[in-house]
Parts: sequence; C-alpha cells; structure tokens
Amino acid sequence: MSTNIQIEELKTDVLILGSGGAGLFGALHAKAANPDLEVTVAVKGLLGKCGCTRMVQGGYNVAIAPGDSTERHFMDTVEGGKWINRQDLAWTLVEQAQVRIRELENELGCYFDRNPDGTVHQKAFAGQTFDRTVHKGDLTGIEIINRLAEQVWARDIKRMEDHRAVALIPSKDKTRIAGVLMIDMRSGAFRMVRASAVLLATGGGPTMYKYHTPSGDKTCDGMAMALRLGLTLRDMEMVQFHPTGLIAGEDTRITGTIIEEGLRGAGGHLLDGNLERFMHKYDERGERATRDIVSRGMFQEMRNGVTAKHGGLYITMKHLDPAMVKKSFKGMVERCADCGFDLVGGNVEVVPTAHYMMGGLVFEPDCTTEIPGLYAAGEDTGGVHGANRLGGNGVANSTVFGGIAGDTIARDIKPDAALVEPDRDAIDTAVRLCTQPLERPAAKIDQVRTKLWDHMWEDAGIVRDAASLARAKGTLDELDAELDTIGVAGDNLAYNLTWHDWLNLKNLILVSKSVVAAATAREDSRGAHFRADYPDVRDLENSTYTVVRLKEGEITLGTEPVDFSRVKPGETLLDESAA
Amino acid sequence: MRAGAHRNHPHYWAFVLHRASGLLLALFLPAHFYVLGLAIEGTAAMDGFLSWSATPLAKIMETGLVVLLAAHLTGGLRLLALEFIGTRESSRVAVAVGAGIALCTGLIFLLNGT
Amino acid sequence: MASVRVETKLWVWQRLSAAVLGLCVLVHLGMIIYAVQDGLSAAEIITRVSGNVLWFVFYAVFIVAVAIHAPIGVRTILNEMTNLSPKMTHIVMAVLCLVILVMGFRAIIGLYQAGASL
Amino acid sequence: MSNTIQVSVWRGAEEGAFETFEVPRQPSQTVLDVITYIQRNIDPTLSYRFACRVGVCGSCAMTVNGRPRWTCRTHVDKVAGDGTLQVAPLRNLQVVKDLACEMTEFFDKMNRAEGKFHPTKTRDDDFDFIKPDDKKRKQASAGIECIGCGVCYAACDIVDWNKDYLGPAALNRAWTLVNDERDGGNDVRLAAVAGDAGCHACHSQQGCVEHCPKHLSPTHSIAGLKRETAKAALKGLLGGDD
Ligand SMILES: Cc1cc2nc3c(=O)[nH]c(=O)nc-3n(C[C@H](O)[C@H](O)[C@H](O)COP(=O)(O)OP(=O)(O)OC[C@H]3O[C@@H](n4cnc5c(N)ncnc54)[C@H](O)[C@@H]3O)c2cc1C
Ligand code: HEM
Ligand code: SF4
Ligand code: F3S
Ligand code: FES
Repeated sequence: MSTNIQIEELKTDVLILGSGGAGLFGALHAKAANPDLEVTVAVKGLLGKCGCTRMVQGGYNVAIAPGDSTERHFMDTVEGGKWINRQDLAWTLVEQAQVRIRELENELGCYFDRNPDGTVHQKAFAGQTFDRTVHKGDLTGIEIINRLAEQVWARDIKRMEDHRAVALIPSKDKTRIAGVLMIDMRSGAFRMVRASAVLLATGGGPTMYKYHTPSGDKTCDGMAMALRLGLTLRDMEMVQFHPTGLIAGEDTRITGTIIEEGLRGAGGHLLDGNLERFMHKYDERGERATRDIVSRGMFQEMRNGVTAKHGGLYITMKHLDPAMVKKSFKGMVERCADCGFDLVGGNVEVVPTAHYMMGGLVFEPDCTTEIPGLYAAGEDTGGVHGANRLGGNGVANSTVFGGIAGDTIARDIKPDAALVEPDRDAIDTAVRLCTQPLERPAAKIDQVRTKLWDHMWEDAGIVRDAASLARAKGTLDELDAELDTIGVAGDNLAYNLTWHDWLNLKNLILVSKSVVAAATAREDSRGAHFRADYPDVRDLENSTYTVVRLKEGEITLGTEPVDFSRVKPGETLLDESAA
Repeated sequence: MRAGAHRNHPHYWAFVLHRASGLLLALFLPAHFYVLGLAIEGTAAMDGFLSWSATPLAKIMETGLVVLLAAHLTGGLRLLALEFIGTRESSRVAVAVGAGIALCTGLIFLLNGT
Repeated sequence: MASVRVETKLWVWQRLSAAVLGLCVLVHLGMIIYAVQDGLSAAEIITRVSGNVLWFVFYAVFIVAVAIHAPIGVRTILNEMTNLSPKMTHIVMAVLCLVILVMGFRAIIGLYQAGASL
Repeated sequence: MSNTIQVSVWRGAEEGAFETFEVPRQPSQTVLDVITYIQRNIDPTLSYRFACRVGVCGSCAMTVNGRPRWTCRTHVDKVAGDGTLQVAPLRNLQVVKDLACEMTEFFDKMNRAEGKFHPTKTRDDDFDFIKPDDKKRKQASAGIECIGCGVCYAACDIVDWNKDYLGPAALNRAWTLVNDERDGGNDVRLAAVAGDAGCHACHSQQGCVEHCPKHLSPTHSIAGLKRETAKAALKGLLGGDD
C-alpha cells in the first residue's frame, strides 16, 4: 500500500539530527575533517536554542589539573556508574574530554571561569574524588552552545530548523541507512532527506515523568526511532532523578525545573509539610547526601503523606544569611522571584525530578552503530555512564562523542557519493504512523499525557518493585491504545503543536515501555535504579546490563555480561600507595 | 493601544526630544541667519523684525527655541558622556537633570525678557 | 549601503562638532539671556558686535561647527525616517551645509561691518 | 482579583488579527502557561515557541502588552494587573504563525557582526592565563551571558527603520569579543561593525537595556564599539571605500 501524500526529497552527504553539544560538534568536526562534505543539521526547534546542553548549569568534568588524572576520573565514573559502564566508552570519555575542553576554550572561544591567579577554575561536584568541574558561572551550557552555534552559522553548514525527524529509513535491501523522514513543522509537510551518513543526536530526555527537567522539545524521539528500526538500546532502567525540582502545580511549565544542588550544599534545609526536617532519617549527611539518596528520602516522605500544598516538600534558606543567599545564588533567587517564589526568606516547594537517561542506543567508541551509515552520540546513547551519571559528565559525553562522530563520518563518507535507494515501504509505514490521528475526529489528548506522567512517576520512578512495574506495563499498553483512538484536527498542519504533542506522546510511551521492561528485568538496586523488593546491589563481579529491542510491536528483553575490560570491581587503576 | 509600549521609558523620550529639537533647530537656523542678515540691508528692517519679535506670540516661539537649544545641548552632552566616557547609572538621572536645565533656561529667558 | 569608512567619519565629525558646539552654545545662551534683559534693539546688537574681532571669530567657529553638525544629523533622520535614496540624503546634507555656511557668514559679516556705516 | 484573565492573542502571520480567550487565573502562572493553557484546552491550533521554560534558551520571547519579554519567566501578576493580557509575536522578526517567529535574520546578523571567536591557539595548547579581575576580562564578562532571545532586537526602533542595522545583540556580542584577549579577529570585526549598518546607527534609545531580561547593556557595548571603530577609522584601519 502506498500513501498518496507527496513527499519532497532532499539530498545531503551528512545529516545531523539535533543541535545540542553532540549534534553541533558532529557537524563542526565532519566539516573540518572534510570541507567538501555537505553537512546539514536538522533540529526540532531553532539551531542551538533547544535541547539540554544549553541548560547545563554546573559544568564540565575533565581531569586537567595537576594532581588529577585520567585514571582518577575514570574510576570515579565507573564507581559512580556502579560497574555497569562499558569501560572502553568511559575511558574514551575521560581521555578525550581533556582535548575537547581545550578545543572549546581555545578554538571555539568558550570563556571559562578562572582562579585569581589566571588558571582555569575547577569546582567540586558530587560523587567525585577531585574538584574537576570546569564552568562558566552557573550557566555553562549557554556559553558552550552559543559558541558552538556561532561557529556553525559562520560555516557552510545547511540548517533545517523546525524540522522534526520522525523515522530512520533504511535502504531498500535494509543493509544500511538511507536517510531520515522529517516533518517540516512550519508547513506540516513531509520531507525525505537522503544522506550517506546520519548522526542521531536528539538527546533522549525523560519527559515521560510528571516532574522532569529537560527542555520541552525532548521527547525520546531518537530512541523511539532507533527502536522502530530494530536497533538495540541498553540500560534503559537507569533514569536519573535530581532531588530538587520546583513544583507549583500541573498548570505551570515551571514545575519540574531545577533548583540548584548548591543550595543544599550551602546549608539549605529540606522540610516536610509540617515544616520539619527529615533527611537525617535517611542518611547521616542529611540534606548533603548524594542525589539518589536524597531523592529516595524525599520520595518516601511524600509517600508518607506529610506534604506541602502541591504534594511536594520544602526547601528553605531562611535560617541562613540572606545576603549570602542573594549573592551566591543570584540566578536561582531571580528565577524563583520571577515565578512568584521567595527563595531568600520563604519556603519553596520542591520535588525530585527526572533529569537524565543513562540508557540509550548501543554504540561503539567511534560512534558507529549496528547499522552502517548510522552514527550516534550524546544522551541518545547508552553505556558511557552505567547506572548513574556524575554531574558534569553529561556535557562532556555529548561534546566528546559528538566530535568523534564527526571525525568518523568524515573518515567513512565521501562527498557526493551515490545515495542508496530508501525503503519505500518504511517511508509509507512512518507516514501512516504520523498521519493516523489526522484521520480521526479531533479530541483532547491532555489526559493521556497526565496519566503517563502520573503512572511513570508512581510506578516506574524513583522506587520500583515487581508489582508497580507490572502495573506500569499494563497502563502503558492502555495509554498506547487510548492514544490510537484520539484524533488531531488536521486542517492546518502548519506549526501544529497539538499534532506534535501527539507524536511526542507516541514516542514517550514506546520508550517508557522499554524503561519498564528493563527495570523489571534488573532484580537488584544500582545507582539510579532502586527496587524496593531487591534493595541491594547484587553480584557485582558478575554484573550484567539490560538490552531491549522492538520486535513486531513488542519490547523484547535480554541481559549481557559486563566486560570489565580495564578494571574489575574491587580493583582500582589508581596507584593508591603513591597517593 | 498597546503598540509602542516598548518606547515608554525615559531614554526613549530623551531620544525623541533630542531628535525633535535637533531637527527644529536645523530648520530654525537659516531663518535665524536670515534675520541677522537683514542687518546688511540696514537697521530699519531689522528693527521692524525685532519689534515684531516683542509680540507675545513671537516671545513664546523664541522661548521655545531657547528651550530647544538648551534641551538639545544637555541631551547632547549626555550622549557624548555615554558614548565617550561610558557613563551608566547616572544616565537616567541625566535625562531628568537635562530636562530640568532646559526648562530653567527657558524660564530665565522668559522672565528676563519681560 | 554607503561606505563604512565614510559613515564612521561622518559620525566622528558630528561628535567633534557637537563638542565644539557645546561650548559655543553655552556662551551664546549666556549672551542672549544677558542681552534680552532689557529688550533688544538692532542698534544695540550692532554696536556690541561690529568691528569686534573676538566676536567674529567666535561666531565663525560656531557657524562652521553647526554647518558640519546639523546637516549630518538631518541626513541621518532622512535616511531613517523617509524613503529618500542615500544619494538624495547625501545631497540634502551637502546643500544644507552650504546654506548654513553662506547664510551664516553673510549674517556675521554683515553685522561685523554694519557698525562702520553707523 | 478576578479568577480569569482576558487574553487577546495574535493569530495569523504578517496578516492576522487578535483573538480573545478567557483563561483561569492560577497563583503560579507565567505568560507561557497562559498560552499553553489556550493551546491545550481551548484552541489546539495555536502556535508558539518555547524550549527550556526557565529563561535559558531564549525561544519564548513575545510581545506582551506591547513590550518584548521572555514569557516563560514573566509571572502573570507582573503584566496583567488589570486582568487583561495582549500577546503578539516578537516585533522586527518574520512571523511563522501566530506567536512563533523565524529568527534566521537575527542570527545571520550575529554572524555578519563577526560575533564569533577567531582562534589564535589550538586544542594542543593550554588555557590562557587570564585573571578574573583583569579589566578587559571584566568588560567581556559584562555582556557574555546573552541568551540570544531577540528581546532587545524587538525593542529597538532603529532595527525597524534601518533594515541593515545589525542590532543590539549582535553588536553586544562583537564588543565582548573585542575585549577577549584570546581572540585574533578584531581587524575584520571592527570593519564589520562600523558604519550605518553597525554601531554608528545606534542612537542610544536604550530600549535594549530597558528590556533585556538578563540585565545586559548593549547600549554601552555599542558605545565601546563606536569608540574603537572611530579610532580605527582615523588610523585608516577600516579599509578603503567599499
Ligand atoms: C537543567 C539541566 C542541567 C544539566 N546540567 C548539567 C551539568 O551541569 N553538567 C553536565 O555534564 N550535564 C548536565 N546536564 C545534562 C546535559 O545537558 C546533557 O547530558 C547533554 O547536554 C545532552 O546533549 P545532547 O547533545 O545529547 O542533547 P541535547 O543538548 O538535549 O540536544 C538534543 C537536540 O536534538 C533535538 N531533537 C530532539 N528530537 C528531535 C527530532 N525528533 N528531530 C530533530 N531534532 C530533534 C533537540 O531539539 C535538540 O536540539 C543537564 C541537563 C539539564 C536538563
Ligand atoms: C545649534 C545648534 C545645533 C543644531 C542645529 C543641531 C542639530 C542636530 C540635528 C539635526 C541632529 C540629528 C538628530 C538625530 O539624529 O536624532 C543632531 C544630533 C546630535 N546633536 Fe546636535 N545640534 C545642535 C547643537 C548641538 C550641541 C550643542 C550638542 C552637544 C553638545 C549637540 C549634540 C548632538 C549629538 C550628540 C547628536 C547625535 C545624536 C544621535 O546621533 O543620536 N548638538 N543635532
Ligand atoms: S542582549 Fe539581552 S535582550 Fe538582547 S538577545 Fe541578549 S539576552 Fe536577549
Ligand atoms: S535600543 Fe537600539 S538605538 Fe541603540 S541603545 Fe539599544 S540599540
Ligand atoms: S522557554 Fe527558554 S527562555 Fe523561555
């Protein structure tokens, strides 16, 4: 069967999906390595303006200070990841970060903060044995993405803004990638972009949870497209929650956005609905315990039911010097004030919030994937961080591997190479998936989103067990079916956000299924994954990681043994006798 | 009407005043020279003009011009300070002070003349 | 688009002349306020100024500065707020400059010499 | 306080009209939330742009009651004192549909202003030593946190009157780089930002300063460029007539 929609066809050598750290570095490196390549960046919003790299506050982990070492950064990463990282990826990360940070500073112009003596400042970040986080104030991401975008604008790199990738299209013989089907959001028209190489850098983003930090354009599109192409995702149960997100009700988009971790570090208190502290019940470090412990403590308190107005808890700085709070947390204080909260003298309601997906597409250290022609980098990929991502390793990950992907693409691809014929059936299937809601009478879709949010939060969030995960699985199937009955008004497809909301939900539900499947399979607690029915880390020496695939509409699951290629649990690369 | 609300702040008004005064001065200038130039033709014609200029209407116009000149001057000095010295915080104040000085000059002129 | 260098130089000239004008206008305003104290008469003006070299030099500078300053400003306004072509506004600027110079000097030369005929 | 607000919203592209909606008031409600409410509950075809929702990306700027603002961090209380709100797309940019604008021209101008780093070192070199209290570093830091939201661009009349004018954001970026001691591109940059499409077109209206949500001062950055380009012009460094 063939759809009768006319699809415009475009051609390019290299097609990059996404304009975060991974996408933009991919574009710059491919172009630098071979200026004759035609490189096109397609992005769901405006180039450099969407995605999470821009939102990075804390900074960029890199071992460049005297006394620090590649090995130390590596050990912190693997121990933080609870030993399920793919070690060659983690090693590439920590080693190449040292090159990438100098590239950012010296070649792209990022102006990182300095110590009084003029050397680069590196601050402390949780979970690390060395202060190695390079930063620009608490707006490091703006600095990085602005500088990257400037360089992209200045080069002969094509832009397709407001273009949403909807399907990775294989070649007719299914042996390699042939291109990507997109929707030009401004007109609503489909476009098939044929390319020799495609870089998947759409940045995951756990926005299926009621409370989440990422930007609104991130809805796991890349992972969903990879699943539909039959590719393998790993570690999908590993979703990181940040302890303090703002909560102000469901009707405001502010809900879920981050309140800086530093507030707890500076002595901020977490309070329950009766304005009493509770964190010491869970950890002797109280509010200063690590992200996962604080998040779980808060989640438990919320379950206990002594909560604030919107069902969250409070953070307060009241007992501290107001001048200090105003000065040290200027950005946060202003952000709260703009939205009607008083961070200096009041209690601000907070809740743990879904922040980052450690899991993602299986890929190699050179960013190739199972299928020739498809490359991947950034938050779309899995294996680098294992069970937990250190604060500051996220942007290092996207910039390091984005750059590598660009280099590899330039190595593999010749300019103007003949393009393979795309699989027309795959295009038809994808178009049908997208257009099916347009053929039904329009109805509200909001309740599907709300239910998805609630159920993922309750049943597959910070604390899970076999029963809650089974419930989640059932709910996801129901929601998927419900979504398939809901129509969207299709008379004007130009910038039709409601249509895209529908497509977003479709992807979020699919990827949520893989999260739930993987979480069900992992019967122990590690890093970000906490099973109430298996609260301990089990069998570290024989650690495995989960893999999921989509087969005939169903998620299939597997586990693979971790290859401790550099270091085994209990060992270290650090020469402790010398330290 | 909400269009143009972005213009409603002191610096914008200062810009409008500076532009209007500059333009009016530029238009007035040739006229001014014309009157003075009449001196070449003899003092009688000029006296005629000067006595017209003593009428209330003319008085108001002349006063207006002096105010314009003073306003353009203070506004211009403010701009020169901003552009060449890079003054900051004071500029909002400067707008107010400038307007004040301009009005005072006009008043002195008006009072003196009567 | 006109040359970057020309535009930049026009800007510099306008600011330089503005600085000069700043002084001139202060003196000038002081003088009028003083002069109008007891009503002007042509004879008075003329007696005060004719044959006074200092006076003449002061106003010559004043006129030259205005002839630089005002036409540049008018050109900017025309460029921004009318549909006149850049060429046209340039011509207006030049003409205005000439008009100010000619009329200005005619006036002060006249006044300077007028005393002699009294 | 009434528990609803009357919101009139621009519909269409360059040609269009305002349409009025009634939206329930919430204690925590930004202008972006109001727009979202309309799209989710009243008219699903309403188009608008946002991404980060916390004042970082600069995608959500619109004209609210006649003034350009970021909407994700503008609390309704601040702007709808009388219970009404008028929301239109950002001025001086091409409208895609309803409240969403196309920003290509804005970014092209950043590029034309040489608002990009010209490296003098490579990834094989170490970081430059630059003290935080160094005068030039401080000047660079003053303007560096621009999020490219286009609010200043919409607040400036010169942008409207002079289509070639690079605008406050691009010039602010250029000035940051002029003060960046690691940068080697000032010759081309000064030539790029001088003249009547560049800094000399600015009349210090300061709408940019007045509205910049990051409290930056493009006016003073531009003043800096005026001085530096004038110096360069007098030294004959801006090149011949082009
Ligand atoms: C609030 C916040 C703070 C953070 N702070 C830190 C920190 O301090 N340190 C740290 O290391 N990490 C931090 N992170 C994590 C970090 O931002 C990410 O790890 C990293 O930036 C991801 O980069 P990326 O390039 O993979 O994806 P992103 O930067 O998210 O970019 C994804 C891009 O893909 C586009 N896209 C999505 N779907 C599609 C589609 N269907 N078609 C076309 N384009 C698409 C998006 O629009 C976007 O342009 C933070 C994250 C958040 C949300
Ligand atoms: C007799 C005198 C004067 C006349 C006829 C005159 C006329 C003008 C005109 C027509 C403009 C253009 C306005 C615009 O672009 O908006 C202008 C601009 C300007 N004037 Fe004057 N002016 C006079 C005196 C002065 C004085 C005394 C000063 C200051 C000390 C001054 C400072 C300026 C400045 C700085 C500008 C530039 C404004 C800008 O570009 O934004 N002027 N003048
Ligand atoms: S200078 Fe301010 S208003 Fe202008 S784009 Fe930058 S942040 Fe926005
Ligand atoms: S508003 Fe425009 S005129 Fe100059 S001071 Fe700002 S750029
Ligand atoms: S949505 Fe990013 S600045 Fe408002």
